[in-house]
Amino acid sequence: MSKHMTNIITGIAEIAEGIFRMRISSGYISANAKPGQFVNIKCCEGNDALLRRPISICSVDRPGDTYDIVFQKKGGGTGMLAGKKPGDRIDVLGPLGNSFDTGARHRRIAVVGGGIGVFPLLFVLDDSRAIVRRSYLGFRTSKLVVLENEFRFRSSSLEIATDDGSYGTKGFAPDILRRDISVEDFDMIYACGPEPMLRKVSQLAGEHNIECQISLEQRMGCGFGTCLACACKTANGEDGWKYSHVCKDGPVFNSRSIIFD
Amino acid sequence: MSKHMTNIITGIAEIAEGIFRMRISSGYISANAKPGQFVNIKCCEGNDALLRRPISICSVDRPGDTYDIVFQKKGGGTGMLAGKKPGDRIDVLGPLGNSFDTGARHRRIAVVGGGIGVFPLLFVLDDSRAIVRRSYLGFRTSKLVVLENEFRFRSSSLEIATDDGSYGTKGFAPDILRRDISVEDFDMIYACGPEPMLRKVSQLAGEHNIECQISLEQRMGCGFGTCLACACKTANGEDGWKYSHVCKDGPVFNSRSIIFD
Amino acid sequence: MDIDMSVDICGIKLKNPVIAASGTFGFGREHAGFIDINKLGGISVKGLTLKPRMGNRPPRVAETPAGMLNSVGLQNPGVHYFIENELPFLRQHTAAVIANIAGNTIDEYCEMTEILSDADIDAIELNVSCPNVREGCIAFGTTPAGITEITQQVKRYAKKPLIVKLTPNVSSIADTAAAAESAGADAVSLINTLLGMAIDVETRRPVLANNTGGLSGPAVKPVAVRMVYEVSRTVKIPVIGMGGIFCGNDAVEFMLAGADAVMVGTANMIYPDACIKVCMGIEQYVRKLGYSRAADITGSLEMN
Amino acid sequence: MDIDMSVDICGIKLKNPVIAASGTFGFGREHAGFIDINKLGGISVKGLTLKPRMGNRPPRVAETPAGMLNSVGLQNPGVHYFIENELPFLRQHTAAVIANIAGNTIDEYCEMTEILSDADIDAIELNVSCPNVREGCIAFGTTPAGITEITQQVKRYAKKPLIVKLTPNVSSIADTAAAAESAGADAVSLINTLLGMAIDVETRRPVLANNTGGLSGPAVKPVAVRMVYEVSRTVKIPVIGMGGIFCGNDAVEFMLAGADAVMVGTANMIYPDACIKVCMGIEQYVRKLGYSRAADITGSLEMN
Ligand SMILES: Cc1cc2nc3c(=O)[nH]c(=O)nc-3n(C[C@H](O)[C@H](O)[C@H](O)COP(=O)(O)OP(=O)(O)OC[C@H]3O[C@@H](n4cnc5c(N)ncnc54)[C@H](O)[C@@H]3O)c2cc1C
Ligand SMILES: Cc1cc2nc3c(=O)[nH]c(=O)nc-3n(C[C@H](O)[C@H](O)[C@H](O)COP(=O)(O)OP(=O)(O)OC[C@H]3O[C@@H](n4cnc5c(N)ncnc54)[C@H](O)[C@@H]3O)c2cc1C
Ligand SMILES: Cc1cc2nc3c(=O)[nH]c(=O)nc-3n(C[C@H](O)[C@H](O)[C@H](O)COP(=O)(O)O)c2cc1C
Ligand SMILES: Cc1cc2nc3c(=O)[nH]c(=O)nc-3n(C[C@H](O)[C@H](O)[C@H](O)COP(=O)(O)O)c2cc1C
Ligand code: FES
Ligand code: FES
Repeated sequence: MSKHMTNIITGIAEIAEGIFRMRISSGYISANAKPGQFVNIKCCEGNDALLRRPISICSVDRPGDTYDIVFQKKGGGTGMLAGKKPGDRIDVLGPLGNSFDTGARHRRIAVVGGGIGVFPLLFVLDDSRAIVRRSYLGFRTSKLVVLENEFRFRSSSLEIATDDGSYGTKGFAPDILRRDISVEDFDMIYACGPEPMLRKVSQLAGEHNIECQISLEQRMGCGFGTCLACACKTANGEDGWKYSHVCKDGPVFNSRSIIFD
Repeated sequence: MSKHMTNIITGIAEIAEGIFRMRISSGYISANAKPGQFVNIKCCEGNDALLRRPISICSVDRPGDTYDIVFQKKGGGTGMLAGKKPGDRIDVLGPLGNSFDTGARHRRIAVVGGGIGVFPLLFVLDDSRAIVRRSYLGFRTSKLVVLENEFRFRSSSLEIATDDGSYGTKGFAPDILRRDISVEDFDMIYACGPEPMLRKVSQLAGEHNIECQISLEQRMGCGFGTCLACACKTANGEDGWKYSHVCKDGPVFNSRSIIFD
Repeated sequence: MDIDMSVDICGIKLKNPVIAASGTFGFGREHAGFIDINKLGGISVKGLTLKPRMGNRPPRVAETPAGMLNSVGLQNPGVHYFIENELPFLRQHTAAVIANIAGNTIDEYCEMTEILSDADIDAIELNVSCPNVREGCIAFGTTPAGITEITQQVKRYAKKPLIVKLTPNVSSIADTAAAAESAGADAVSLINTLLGMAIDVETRRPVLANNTGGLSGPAVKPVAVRMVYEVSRTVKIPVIGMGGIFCGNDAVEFMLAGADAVMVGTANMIYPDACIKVCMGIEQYVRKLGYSRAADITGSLEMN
Repeated sequence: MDIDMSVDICGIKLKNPVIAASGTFGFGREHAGFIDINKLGGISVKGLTLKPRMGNRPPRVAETPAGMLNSVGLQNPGVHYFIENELPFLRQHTAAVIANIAGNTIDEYCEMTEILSDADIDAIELNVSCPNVREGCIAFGTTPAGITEITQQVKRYAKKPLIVKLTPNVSSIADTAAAAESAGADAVSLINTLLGMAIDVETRRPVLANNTGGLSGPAVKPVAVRMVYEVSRTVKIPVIGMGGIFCGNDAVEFMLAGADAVMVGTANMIYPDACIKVCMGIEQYVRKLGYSRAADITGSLEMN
């Protein structure tokens, strides 16, 4: 169950250009959050960022009663978040949404992330009990590469791609996945990132008949299912479709159920 | 001439319940400001306090290149100001408005202030070369009495009244002035405060034929004369009146020119 | 002293004057996870149509200065599904249930009214003011003649109090309110959203897939308060005011201006407990004034 | 590469598309103390009337969420004083001068137009949309018929380009814009302020002495952008867009939606250099897109 809380920030650091990691104190969230879930944050008290901003939970420290989020400073809301200091309070709804299935039956997993989509995947690796865990992360350019060590520690292997080749392999994470997918015999792929990436990963998974869970983004009004803003097209019966909602039915969907336009 | 500047806050302290004194660094304002003038402050970057907030200049430290303002935390705008820390920047227009005439010919002065109206009068005393300087300050209650020592140092005498009698004389500052006015032979009265107080002081000054300058307040749009929001009724010819503007023609007016409704 | 917070809106007894506005509270289930929805005066449910509706393409929401645009487009499971699957849940609670309905044709409005008149709801709110659907709906709401026609027709089928929800996108909302009143409306509610557009200068396209959307939130409050004032001077039937209410004092503005009750919309999406906070704020205000009933402040604005 | 920022609005050549909006820039004197007013495309002066006007009682301004209400009520020294005492100062500068006029009767509008046609101004802006005066003015602006009538009459006296300024307080601004166009307007400007009210819950009175006022500022931007889009699709004459423009990207939204030029209002009161910043922002945007002329972005919005 999600709650409406005031949480205290215990730490904040800029870990790459314009990308911030924030540690937030909350026994409730650290105890209850599951990988893939998010919090919805009121970034200021007034009306300047009126709506809450959804940010994935990147990791939890259960003994320490804290959770971490990582976010890119994009516009007004994340800009205000980036200006917060340890000790500041933030108004949070969470944990929200469904979660990645990290059940023990998944022994050989691939984790594919792009840009700000890599953050929730760290939590997947923390929770997964897979033996083979290959991570494929894509970034626009070397300056935006983040959490490399964190992913490395938790993975059997880590491949990094940058669009401009300034770090790791030049190209896109799904292309590296494509290379490995026929030999690795994955039983689950977890993916989060921009839509074109998710589309490619879903396609690859489909071709190789591998189960694949993807986490979607959509502009949100409420984040808890009441306003119906965050619609996404999902399969409905034979050839049909309907609108599901990212904040409540998602953000994690079986890749087969998503209809990319 | 007034300028549009970014100033740095060098100090802030709560000097009475909900009343803050802020020191702000600006060589330009400390050098050019005259008593009665004000600054118009953008209290936040966004739209939450959209309009600037006019605050009187309370004192200047010319060698130190700073000026002080004192303000009461009232609503959103002053609330944001109260939350500022030394080192923070604020966006300021100033110095604005006309000023009290503190010319050397005024030898025996009375200074009458009420509530937040007392703050600009400190600057009057700093600038005045009068020999007899009697100060009459009124506050709602003892907890709101501020700047007592500052006024005492600069005055020949200081009388404090509180509405509820919890400090000084019970009653209103103009009533104490009334007691002294017939014996003191003032050649100038400076007044700032709520309208009923200004009305009384103006009337007293008129009865005793003493020159009197009063500083008015009005809701402002711009603070520099362009929007015509801050209208106040002033005498215009025989029995006539017109709208003058507090931010440009004032805030200081000869008490005889003001028409109280 | 206990404040009597109850208000009577055309025969519907509300335990307090705070109603969740349609489209921002779903059918109450999500908010019930955060708050005790028994504490609300009423709930106006997500706009219902005769058949289930998909709604518009996403993105459906855009943030604007102190406001938001939405183009949800009346996504809902249809009136029958509502009665069978959502109403029973709502009826386990004590908040009045208002069925907000929208249609493509007058016949559809009439049919829904007939169906809902036999359901266990407290009132019907005629949404003739949704700017987000192509056919019908707002088309009926922008002229007094349109309002008269639809209200008269629907009224023939209504066995429940009929609230007509007015659009602010008109030259004179007093005229449309008066039309609703003479055509038999039992109350009016206002304002629905102002039609607006936000453009993403990077993509050079409107942010919303539907291009335009309805503006709500604090930004619209001064327009809404003015309209509630105009309408409450014009009609004798109860007036339900809304538009940017986030706290008790916001609601008090509407009540002073003449609203008998208020609806809270956008605020519910940001603060799940918004309705409860608004209600507490009204109570505090009434107590401070020394009144004993919330209804006493309605219309007590003094003009300058 | 140099960007050609100039735009041509019905024969008035502006060095850039940024015009100070009427009522927020006085007659330019105050801003000239802060900025070089030669850098502006144009200045629409404080609304003029035939005779000097006192304006409304104070308070005349109230802050609202991301906006403000004003009820200045056209305080001004009259058209004759303007021509003799203010225009010469403006004419020492290179910004185009637009005379914004308001009257109680059509005759007054006509008389002022006749007088101003012989003065050294660049255009006349017909303010038929001021919500703050009791007689005339907005009364002409709320119906297509009213707009047609006044525009036709005034046009007979106009030897300068005639811009009709439209009110947003209507059911269809496309209709009033079309009426202005067919009646001979050379351009339209929009939006004037939305009628609103703010209440002080402590005093239980409206904040403004005039009770209601005109809403402007960021809050109205989505409504204004939508209206500019609707109008620019409807008329062929140039469209000047305004409503909540504070930065270059705000102005770009209006231009993409179809505005040939923009006016900056409320922002001038808060940031004396607002017009200049807006202009720089537009230039930067045009440069980034690789265009050579600011006018190239007008109307280039792609709909979803
Ligand atoms: C389920 C979910 C999880 C997310 N997790 C993360 C994360 O862990 N780290 C991270 O950096 N970002 C994450 N995002 C994206 C993040 O929410 C946006 O970057 C953020 O809302 C931008 O706000 P802003 O005020 O800085 O930008 P602005 O562009 O000024 O925001 C304007 C409006 O658009 C919305 N918006 C803008 N971009 C997005 C987007 N990509 N997705 C949804 N709404 C958007 C905002 O919420 C706001 O309402 C997530 C989004 C979703 C939906
Ligand atoms: C020339 C001048 C000098 C002033 N000097 C001082 C000073 O030295 N110290 C001090 O504490 N206060 C001073 N004030 C009053 C101060 O400007 C207001 O208290 C302040 O604007 C309130 O802003 P807020 O956001 O906290 O309150 P809110 O009530 O939330 O403000 C809402 C709006 O009303 C306006 N407003 C509210 N009260 C006043 C008021 N009394 N006068 C003018 N506008 C008002 C605000 O500017 C704002 O636009 C002065 C006012 C004027 C006109
Ligand atoms: C996301 C969203 C969905 C809405 N859906 C409906 C609806 O289905 N029917 C309706 O009559 N009004 C609908 N509205 C309008 C609100 O009920 C209300 O009239 C409006 O938002 C103004 O109030 P507010 O500023 O408090 O939100 C919706 C508003 C929002 C924000
Ligand atoms: C204080 C003030 C005074 C105004 N006076 C006039 C006026 O005299 N004539 C006019 O046509 N518009 C007047 N307006 C309207 C503006 O020109 C403009 O249409 C409106 O404010 C919307 O733009 P903005 O949001 O950029 O302010 C005034 C606006 C304000 C805020
Ligand atoms: S954001 Fe409101 S339902 Fe998903
Ligand atoms: S506040 Fe704008 S003229 Fe005085």
